[in-house]
Amino acid sequence: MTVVPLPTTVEHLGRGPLGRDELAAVVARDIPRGSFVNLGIGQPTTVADHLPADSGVVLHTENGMLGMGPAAHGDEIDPDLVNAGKIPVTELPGASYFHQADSFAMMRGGHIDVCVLGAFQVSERGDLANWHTGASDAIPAVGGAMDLATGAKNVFVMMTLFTKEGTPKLVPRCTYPLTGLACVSRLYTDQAVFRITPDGVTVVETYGTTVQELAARLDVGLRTLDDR
Amino acid sequence: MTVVPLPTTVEHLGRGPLGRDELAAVVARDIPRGSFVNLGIGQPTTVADHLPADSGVVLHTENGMLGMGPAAHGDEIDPDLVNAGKIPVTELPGASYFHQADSFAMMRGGHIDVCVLGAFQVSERGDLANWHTGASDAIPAVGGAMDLATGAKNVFVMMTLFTKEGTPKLVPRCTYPLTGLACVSRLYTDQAVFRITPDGVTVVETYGTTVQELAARLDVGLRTLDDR
Amino acid sequence: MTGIFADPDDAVAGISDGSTVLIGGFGMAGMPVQLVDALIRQGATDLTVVCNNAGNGDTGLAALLAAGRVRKMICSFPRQSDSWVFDGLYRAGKIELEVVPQGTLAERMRAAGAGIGAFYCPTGVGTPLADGKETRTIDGRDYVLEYPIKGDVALVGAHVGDRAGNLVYRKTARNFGPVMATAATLTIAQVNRVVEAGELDPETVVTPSIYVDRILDLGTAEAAS
Amino acid sequence: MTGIFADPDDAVAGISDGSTVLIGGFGMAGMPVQLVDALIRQGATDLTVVCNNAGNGDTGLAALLAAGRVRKMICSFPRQSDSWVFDGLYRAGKIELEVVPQGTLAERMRAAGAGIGAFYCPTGVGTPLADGKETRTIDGRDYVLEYPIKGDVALVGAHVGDRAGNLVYRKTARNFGPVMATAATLTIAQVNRVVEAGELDPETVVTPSIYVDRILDLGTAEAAS
Repeated sequence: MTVVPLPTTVEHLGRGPLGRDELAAVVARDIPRGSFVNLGIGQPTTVADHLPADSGVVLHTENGMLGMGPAAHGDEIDPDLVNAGKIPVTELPGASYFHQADSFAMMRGGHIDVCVLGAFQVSERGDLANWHTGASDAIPAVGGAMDLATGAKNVFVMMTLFTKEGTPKLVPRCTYPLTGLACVSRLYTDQAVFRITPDGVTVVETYGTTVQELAARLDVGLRTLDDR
Repeated sequence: MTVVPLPTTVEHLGRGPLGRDELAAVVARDIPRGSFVNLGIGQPTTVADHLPADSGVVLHTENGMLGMGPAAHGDEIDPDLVNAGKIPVTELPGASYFHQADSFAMMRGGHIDVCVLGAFQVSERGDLANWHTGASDAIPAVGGAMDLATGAKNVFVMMTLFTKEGTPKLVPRCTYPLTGLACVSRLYTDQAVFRITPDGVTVVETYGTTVQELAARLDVGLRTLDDR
Repeated sequence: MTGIFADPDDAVAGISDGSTVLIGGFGMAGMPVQLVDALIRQGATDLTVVCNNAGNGDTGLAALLAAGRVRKMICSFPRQSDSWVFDGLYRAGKIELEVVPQGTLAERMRAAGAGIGAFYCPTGVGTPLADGKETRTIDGRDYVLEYPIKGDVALVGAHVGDRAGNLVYRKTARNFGPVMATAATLTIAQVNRVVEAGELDPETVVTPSIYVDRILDLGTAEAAS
Repeated sequence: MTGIFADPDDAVAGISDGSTVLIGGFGMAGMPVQLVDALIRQGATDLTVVCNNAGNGDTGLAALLAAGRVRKMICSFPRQSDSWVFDGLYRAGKIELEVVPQGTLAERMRAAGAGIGAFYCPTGVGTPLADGKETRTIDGRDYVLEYPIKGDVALVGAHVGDRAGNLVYRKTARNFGPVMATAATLTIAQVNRVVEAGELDPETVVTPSIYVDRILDLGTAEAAS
């Protein structure tokens, strides 16, 4: 997969942060044509609504299908055809079904071009925490999160940049239990889009804020495309 | 699989050793009804001709099929449907096809009840040598022999008891390169049928010879069913 | 040879206390509901259950849990909006839980069925789920050593079976069924319909007959009731 | 996205010297003859070829060997009645050979496709083929540690492909194709016929489109000639 880099970091000012729908559209924009893509449960699922009809993107759902179509409605609903969130979905031409060992072999073997996940925290080196809050009374449940984080060629995360309390979710080190090490390559948030490499965090775009303002609020070194 | 033991060792005298066809019939007799069976290339293949029509035995061929039928003739010949010896075969009702990793998972995972193999040598503890003569100029070729020897629940070997030169092929220790360790449970030869366990070798039947005569010719301790 | 049963209670006969039971399904898709209900009536207890989820609502696996028959759950995603039965048992300390990443869960069962002794898996490296596990770096990448999960019994929900024992599934209800069928000593499948041997196209069989010991024919059961 | 080709030479374009090439087929069943012939014309050399056998007669893989393009063969059963080309090269010390048990060969390629770093395999323990390999006893049974075999290219013979890239096979010609397709960076399949996406039943697809980069449509090629 080739992502064409922007020439320079863009600050979208004179507007607020991205809405949830706008954020999904920005993620969709960055998914190369013809990619095989897994969209995580919840907000990442909405990315599908923003893929152009001729994108050629093929959706994988880890419960055993390639070529997943949109959510099913009315008569289309079939209890035997659900996505990873157990929501009834549909089947597109060229689809295929396979069992769980084959489905995760596909994932673990590095055949999925992009997966899009939600997160509690992402670290500056791309560590991901998205499966467990660490609360002592929480019932642990991981599902396919670790397999997705470890297996996809590119892991995109979408989340708000700060908690409701204003605490940054892009952090020097995750304090929540980890899902995967150094696995996130792109971070899409309401306030900015980041690229994460072994060299650190680069701001690609901001929305309703500036790189300088973000640098003041985050405990993470930020670079811009212009620094290169 | 349950093999009903004979009560006592039987010496079939007043006759010669088993012919090749008779030997195949003796092996077929000992394959329990409804077993899943893999018959090795060459002589073991002929065991199929001696299974009763209502045996319920299902034949596995490691190149990717369960429910293999007899050799194909005339118009039945299909180059896409061959057995492990690359001989055109037929398909029986209830057959299925699968790829090589699945086929050997079936074997390695202990799902095949019986496989029947030829051998250069079998040791008194059930070691098998059947893939390589050890000759320095021989081109090594193992195929599925080691997988079969290691994976099947019961490994039956059929061979002549002596080489043309009269050298025993049931030996204290194999001198030929090994195929598998302690894997042979039943040894069917022209002169006798043996059971091999960690306790040693038991003669079940002889053909045209006596246990005493065999004991004199073999360098292996022999017990009879009567010793129990 | 595969036995064909019309009565769910006959189909689950003989399951012992203390068994490890692999139960198919992802949520309700592919869940062998009739077999699980029969297992409740059958009475085996002190079970270890391997299932992607830990029961939904108050029926099926949730009812088995509520009946106190399960000592330990091995699953990837116990917590769901309707997993209150499991949640209550877990918080009360009345059930053990081993959480395994979903792909590793599937691969560990595949390994059991395929005679693999253990395998190095990249999933979970550096996370709490790898705590205490052996690790190794191979070709510059880190892996965790994972061991097979073998079942005494597998309960699988399929779509159509034939009298030889072959199974096909329907859409994403396929999920764990084919893997679990390979990984258990006794595999019991429930199907919507049984056809004669030869009626399933051999190219399309997903679970070959060798893996299937008993088939519960729900078609027959429904026709009889 | 899968490219559909009518010309075998276009289908194999870009294969580099020194590549590891996985070639499907068990004897001639499933052997991608047209792709191998095109690879000979294409000219890549210093190849490592992974194939169950080491060529039959004087065509296909045997012709590739005869042309001196193969540095090393990895296979389970090189020696056949009609493997004289390989036999001659081997006895002349002009080709390396790694013999791998057939099931281990398949499993090592599956491991490459499935992201498994290595696996403990019971096959070959105590035999010359395990010489020098790491071993381990697990639950009382001995295993040999086996590593993945990854291909730069896989050449696979299938039956029908669709425009999305899905493949189905025919009878025992399926053999190594589905495994090799998962294990290579570039997978090229030849098929007897290409159909539109949606014409293959999604339940019956054996190799999902994600594994197939290029399809050579022999139907088109024949119609055009």
